[in-house]
Amino acid sequence: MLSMVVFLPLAVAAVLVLLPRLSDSAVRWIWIAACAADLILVVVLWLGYAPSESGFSHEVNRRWIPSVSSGYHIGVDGMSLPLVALTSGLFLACAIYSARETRRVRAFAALFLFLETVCLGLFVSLDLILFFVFFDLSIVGMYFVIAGWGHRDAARAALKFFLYTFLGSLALLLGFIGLYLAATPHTFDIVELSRQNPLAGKGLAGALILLALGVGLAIKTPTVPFHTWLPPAHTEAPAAGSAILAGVLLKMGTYGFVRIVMPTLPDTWRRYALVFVVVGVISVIYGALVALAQRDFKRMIAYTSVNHMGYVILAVGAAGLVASSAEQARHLAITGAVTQMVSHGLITGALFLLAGALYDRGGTYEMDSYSGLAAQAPRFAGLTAIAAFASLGLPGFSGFIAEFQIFTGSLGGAPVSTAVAFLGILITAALFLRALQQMFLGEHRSPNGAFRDVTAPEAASIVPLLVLAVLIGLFPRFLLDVIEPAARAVSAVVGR
Amino acid sequence: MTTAVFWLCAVGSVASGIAVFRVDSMARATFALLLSFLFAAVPVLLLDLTYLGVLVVLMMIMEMVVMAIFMIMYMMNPAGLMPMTMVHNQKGSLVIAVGTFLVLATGVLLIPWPQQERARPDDPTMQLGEALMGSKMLVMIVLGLALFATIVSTVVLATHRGRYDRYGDQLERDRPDDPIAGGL
Amino acid sequence: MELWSLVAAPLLVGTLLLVAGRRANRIAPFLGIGCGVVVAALAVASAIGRPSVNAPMLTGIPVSLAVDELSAVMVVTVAGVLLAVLIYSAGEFGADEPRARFFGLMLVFAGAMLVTVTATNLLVLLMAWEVMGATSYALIGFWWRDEHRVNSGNIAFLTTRTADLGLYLAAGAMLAGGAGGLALADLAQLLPGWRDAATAGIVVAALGKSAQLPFSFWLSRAMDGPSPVSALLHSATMVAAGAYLLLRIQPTGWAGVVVAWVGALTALLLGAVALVQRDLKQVLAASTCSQVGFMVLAAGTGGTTAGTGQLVAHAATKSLLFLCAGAWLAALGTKDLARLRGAARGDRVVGMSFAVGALALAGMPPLSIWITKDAVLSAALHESVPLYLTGLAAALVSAGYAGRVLMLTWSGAAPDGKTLSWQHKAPLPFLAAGAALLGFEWLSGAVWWELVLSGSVAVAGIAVTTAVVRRQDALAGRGRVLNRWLGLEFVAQRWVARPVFGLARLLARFDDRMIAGRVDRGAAAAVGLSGVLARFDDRVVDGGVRATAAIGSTVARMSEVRVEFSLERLVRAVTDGVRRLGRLARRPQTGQLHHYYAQAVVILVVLTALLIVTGLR
Amino acid sequence: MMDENPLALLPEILLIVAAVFGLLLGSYLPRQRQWLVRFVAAAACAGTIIATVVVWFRPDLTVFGDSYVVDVSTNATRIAVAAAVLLVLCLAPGEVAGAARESEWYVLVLLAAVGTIAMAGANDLMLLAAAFLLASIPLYALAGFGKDALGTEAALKYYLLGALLGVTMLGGVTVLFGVGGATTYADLGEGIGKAPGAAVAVGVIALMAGLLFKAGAVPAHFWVPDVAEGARPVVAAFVTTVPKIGAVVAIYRLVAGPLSSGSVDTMLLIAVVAAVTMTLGNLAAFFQDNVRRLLAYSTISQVGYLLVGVAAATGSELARPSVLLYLLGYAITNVGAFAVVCALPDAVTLDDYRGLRRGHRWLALSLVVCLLGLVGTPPTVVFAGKLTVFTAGLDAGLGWLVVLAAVNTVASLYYYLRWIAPAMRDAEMDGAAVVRPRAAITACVAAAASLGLGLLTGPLLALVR
Amino acid sequence: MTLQAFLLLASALFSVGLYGALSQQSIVMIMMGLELMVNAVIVSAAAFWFYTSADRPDGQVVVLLAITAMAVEMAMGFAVTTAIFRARDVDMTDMAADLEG
Repeated sequence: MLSMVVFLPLAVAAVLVLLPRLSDSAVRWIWIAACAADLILVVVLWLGYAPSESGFSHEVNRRWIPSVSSGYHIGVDGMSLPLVALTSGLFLACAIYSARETRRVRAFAALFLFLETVCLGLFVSLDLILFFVFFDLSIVGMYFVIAGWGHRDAARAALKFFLYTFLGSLALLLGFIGLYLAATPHTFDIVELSRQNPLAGKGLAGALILLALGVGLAIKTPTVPFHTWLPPAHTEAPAAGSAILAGVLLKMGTYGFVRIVMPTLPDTWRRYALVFVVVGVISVIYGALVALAQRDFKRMIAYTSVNHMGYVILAVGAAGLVASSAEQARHLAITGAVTQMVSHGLITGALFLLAGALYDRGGTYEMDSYSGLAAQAPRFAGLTAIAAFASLGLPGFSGFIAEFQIFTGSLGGAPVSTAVAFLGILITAALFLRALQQMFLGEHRSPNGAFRDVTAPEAASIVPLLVLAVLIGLFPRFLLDVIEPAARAVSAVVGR
Repeated sequence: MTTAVFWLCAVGSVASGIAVFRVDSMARATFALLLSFLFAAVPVLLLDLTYLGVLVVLMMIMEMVVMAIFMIMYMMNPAGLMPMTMVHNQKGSLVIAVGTFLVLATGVLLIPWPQQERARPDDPTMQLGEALMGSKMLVMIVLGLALFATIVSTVVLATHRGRYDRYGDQLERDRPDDPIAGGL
Repeated sequence: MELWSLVAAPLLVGTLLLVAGRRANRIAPFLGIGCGVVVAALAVASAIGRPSVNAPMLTGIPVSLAVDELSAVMVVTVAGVLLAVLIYSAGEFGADEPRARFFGLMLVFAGAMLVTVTATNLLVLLMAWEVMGATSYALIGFWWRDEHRVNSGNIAFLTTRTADLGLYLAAGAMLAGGAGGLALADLAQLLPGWRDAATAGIVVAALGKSAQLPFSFWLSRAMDGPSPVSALLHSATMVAAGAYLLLRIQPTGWAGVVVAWVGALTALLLGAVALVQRDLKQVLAASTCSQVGFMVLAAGTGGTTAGTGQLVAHAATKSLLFLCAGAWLAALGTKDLARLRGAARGDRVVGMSFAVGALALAGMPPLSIWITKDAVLSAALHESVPLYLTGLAAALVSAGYAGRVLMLTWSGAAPDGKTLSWQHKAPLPFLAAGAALLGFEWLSGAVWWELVLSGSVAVAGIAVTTAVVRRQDALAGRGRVLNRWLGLEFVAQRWVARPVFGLARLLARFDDRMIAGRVDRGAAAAVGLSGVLARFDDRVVDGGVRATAAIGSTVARMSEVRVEFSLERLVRAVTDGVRRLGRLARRPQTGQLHHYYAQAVVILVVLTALLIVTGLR
Repeated sequence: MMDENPLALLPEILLIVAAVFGLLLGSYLPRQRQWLVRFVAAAACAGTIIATVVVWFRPDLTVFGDSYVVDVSTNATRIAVAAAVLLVLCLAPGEVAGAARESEWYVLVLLAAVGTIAMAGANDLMLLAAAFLLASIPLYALAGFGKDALGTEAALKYYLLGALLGVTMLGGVTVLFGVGGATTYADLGEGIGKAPGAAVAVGVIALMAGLLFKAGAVPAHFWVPDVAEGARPVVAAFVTTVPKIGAVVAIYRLVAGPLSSGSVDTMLLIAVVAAVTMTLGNLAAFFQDNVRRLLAYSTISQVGYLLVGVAAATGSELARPSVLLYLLGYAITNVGAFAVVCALPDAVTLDDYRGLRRGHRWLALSLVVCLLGLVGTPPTVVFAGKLTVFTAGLDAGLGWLVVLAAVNTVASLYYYLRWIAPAMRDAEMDGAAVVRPRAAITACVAAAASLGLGLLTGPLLALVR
Repeated sequence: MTLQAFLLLASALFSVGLYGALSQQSIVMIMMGLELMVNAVIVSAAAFWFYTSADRPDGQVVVLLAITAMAVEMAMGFAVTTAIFRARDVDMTDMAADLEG
């Protein structure tokens, strides 16, 4: 079942590539249908979610490379299931949104379906090698998306993206190998590794492995100072690519922290948690400040991603400061971190799609080129405003649920850092208000004269994302009920 | 006596070896080389390796003759006698060569070489023959193959007219069609 | 159930109206007023029934709402004022205006306020609190084509959100301090250090929301919204929320002292500000700060009942006054006091209502604020005499500005203007009645001499100012500092802007050395921009916020330019290095065989040496 | 003394017989029907694979007086070489069909293959040296097969470098024999243990000179780019792939066997060579515009990674399986990349590949798969190889080397992407009009095999364990 | 006569040969240098056999191997020289340097 969820898009992608004659519209419909089918499967999966004693549901464990104890081990738990759902949802949204894509539709669709498989596969992997395989393939897939369908400077940006993140992935690989060698018997199995806790008491080795994993994941996340690939990649990528990049791919980094680093290196994590707290806070403040200075709408959103991912790092770091934080606080922090991943995926995904719509009409992301768009495109303005407010953490949207948990859970462990991080939501508020004011309010002005309001496909792709964000913001239980047991498990491992 | 012979031949061998690169024509160089080999074969003979020593001598004579012919036939320097200096990077080469020699000589003199006197076979040639037919047979087989490969390779590289040039693409001619009789 | 409906009804209907947008313009007033009526009914029902509800939300932190004594008063007040304002608004906006948006926002705003006053834990409180802030932004910037109004909304939102950070801090501190459910009632039981942090956070948030010193200036800008918005914002909601929260948590110890003094000083100083404003709405805004100051004073001195009374009385009074001001604005097209001379003589309903409101505001016996304010002062006297005297002085000033507007609006001939619709006027008498009568509930337990004293102070204040302004409005524009809302710009410039300018210049110098060319010019431009901002914008009332924003973006630009650049430079240096190495790596491949030979042999010799050396070791 | 079962060498014998028979057959075939020889050669390769698979699980044995070992390494080499040769034979027609010496071309390929396998299986220094000759000499002829200016120059350089280093290797054999008292590895190991270190060091270096020449590693890598550019592409594919397999296995056998007991630090030697090789290869590839030179440098860097696994020979149990897996993956993927080059004979520079995707979708896809495979992107088999090699390296305590290898891998991405990016660009392809279909199919097959074997990593690793 | 003496001779021959291989331009002259180096191998192998392991045939086989290798290499050398001479009329390595970088 789970394998089907993961590989259905790939199968469809193969069909798309192999079928010789398909009109563009047929390709689009097949694409949307495949994504929808996958989403339905995920929903069924969610409804049937019943974690076994190991904490995982739909677990599959096949031998793959037994010589190095690596297997096709997949399963979902409370941490991966929401991300799986987010992934399939966001990909469906992108499929719908891309109905207007006219350049090489077939390849575009196949690439996105391939990426979907890769992303889903990563989130369900319970084996380091499997994780790495998907991690790397995601980079490859995204490279082609940016290079093939990006804006003017796309080739450079794509190259930068690839080199940076590939470097990160190799650091990750080294860390994985270190974990493998530390375990007795050697294994790449995440569940087994977290059971063994192989590096307990091995100070330097643990620190080195943590360094490798930390750098690898931090580049992907990205945190300051490894974030420099992000703005060009986002600026040059096509809208759907940006949405996936920010919405799903960035989560791979943070997900790696909660799925791999914390359970397998609890002692080391505790010892160096403060480092992550500080990095998180710096990312929060730095990302927000730099975003504030942007004049380019898409770049601005890209930098807010740095800010938002900073919260996640802050939370997981603070959860490691076990001595000074209560059990409940740790739960909250980790739950908040996972919630933030989902929330950021939805909201930033929507924002990037909106940015795409903006570019589509005005041909530029420069905010100064627009003014008073609310007059001509009230729905577009309304959607952007909702997304912006959701992104700045207004209660009633998912971002608040996530950030509140993060702040509340982290303050006990890292009071000063968390208090500094509060400033992040203030700066974010300022920058979004400024952006809204610049582009939508005041006298009307836009580069190409008339400014069309949102089209049906755009609305169909963006609105559901925001609706979900509101749903989570108001009735988070359906999500938190899934996340919390898993967060508790991680918290228990880190706290032991 | 043997010591004297050895040192004489050794010095002669090295000297004529050096001469190879000092004389000013290829033909002379060839003969200097031959001389060096002949000198070097004597010490081998001194080591009871009659068969191999003779083999070296015979091989070298053949080879040098071939080389001389080769040069005279193919090279721009028909007689192989015209003065010539065709060297490059002489200083560097000299440094490297001298350096190598110093390293090797130091090693030769300083290293405590294993000096176990083992029982010498009565007939070294017999020993060699048995080895070739026994434990080292595979070496010889592979060497044989290498020779086979050499034949094929040299033919491929050196001849510019193959069977299809001589007998036609379908090998239909009874007699080869050669510009010069003999197939070259 | 009624509690759920109470908070859900305005939120749902409001959201519905917002989503529907233009299509709902026609039915919006009916839906809005209908909803207002339902809410009022439910509010009364809840006030009587005192329900409490619970639903799970986060780990160990539920959504819990309850109506207790304090909340009961609040919900009824909020519902009442909301209804009045909604009825008034029906007259204010024509069918061609975005009424759906207006009514939707108003309902959502009121719903958030209702949640705020019924919340029993910090999570719910914070959610509602922030939603209130955001909707206030949308309401203040309602006429979004005007950049100035949007700016005002921004400032209001950002200022209050800055203060809101205190609530985030409080939430974290409560959790860390042992109150897992974040229940407000548990505040006192926290571990000592965390208790102080949580209290401090809540106090800051409350002071920000209720526009106390030093956050007062946002309220001035909030006057850019439509009049009904001001009426709602400045009476029973928003600013009242801060006071309510302080009354709810009853700060003690150092917090009590701080809160009490902030309240008293705000009451006094912002009263003085109100005294010299030229604009009616600005007078009312400053007076709001001042009056809320009394509530805060009450909260700081343990006078919860008194503070509540003041809140309710002020809510009725101030909504009435704003609606009157709005009515005049609609009728006469101005809110400038100089041009409003005699306005009260025009439409008698409005004029009389305004007079009642102004007198109540002045603390004129036997009107409501006379009684409630006296209760507050009495509580202050329990704490300390200086506090009491400060409060008394503030009361005198209140009487002064109220007398001034009263005198100005009633003297002179009535100007000509449009006639007002019945919706404009309908709520006014009811509110006037409330302003006059609501105080008696709090009469019991008052000390007679205090009542007499404050009553005479009010009379004296009115008498003095009416005398001063009868002929000519001598107070208008007096005192640069007061006129500019206490010259907060000076404070901002001295303590915020100037140090950061130093930092900016430092960074700029640093940049000069680090970066050349284009980036340099960019940095210089940024510095220049901040300079311009500092010189001119800081003069205006919201200088502090503007300067902070400018500094923020300057610092942001700097940090981006510098750090991004140096990171980029690092990366570029690495690439350049690799590039050079790449060229170098091809150098050995000369094509000359003897070079290959020599290199191979040399490397082999080196390797031999390496092996021998490592072997010897 | 001959207690041997010649059938143990059946795979090699098949190739030899095919070579001899092919030469004879070729002499009687019309020019256009020489494909029969190719068929014979292919059949021999297939036979070799089958004969190897059949005996795979037989216990290790040594033949001809301990001079040759048939174990997992040898068997894996047989299969990798035979598979690579098969792929090369598929590529060949476009280049050599109808040539006057077509039959001889196949014969030489087969002989070189035998030599390569013999190097891998050699358990005796002399056999190693003899196999070196057998593996080298046909390649000189192949390099100069076209007899054009560049081809003969390539052959000349290849030959002269090979001759010098071959002689050096002979010197090394002699020195090691002198201090070790024997040439079979087993006896040599004993002798070396007591021998003076400096002499062993000289001998080892001299011996390694020849082996590194075959592997194309620093300091004997100079021939690789020149031959890859000068020779025909199909020859380049062969010489940059097949000999390396035998050389790396031979080095591994030496390092893990006799040299491990000596007083010299061979692990360090190999590690240093690996580090320099991969770095130099990558750096030099950075700004290559000629695709063949670029691939040549890439093969140099690949040898560097392979040597990481070899360096771990004594430190990790995973070393041998990892090296063998990597070799197999490398062979297939590298031939695949060259196959793309062969398929587009007119495309010489990176720029000529601009817009390849539009005209030749599958070829472009194969190119991407093969190049990313060479980077070590999952799920190709080279990824599995790299992963296990890195693991072995870390396990053996060569952390610095593994980190360097990882950094190098990232750097290598740059030049592979320099090739991929124009190929995937949406432009009209003007560089190369001619496409050789058979080579294109071979490229696709190799790419598919690279992916497929990647998924079969588990069973493969279990087999070579 | 000792082993050292023979090895010294071999070293000298090897170095001379190396010098030749490095310094000569003409392909044939380089080959001569290589032959001198092989010569050194022959001498040293014979000496090693005689002085250290005369009871085993390995040394002799090494000598034989060296002789064969020399022959094979020389044959190839001539072939390659012929080929390049035909193709571009050069017999010097310096003139064959088109492949570089």
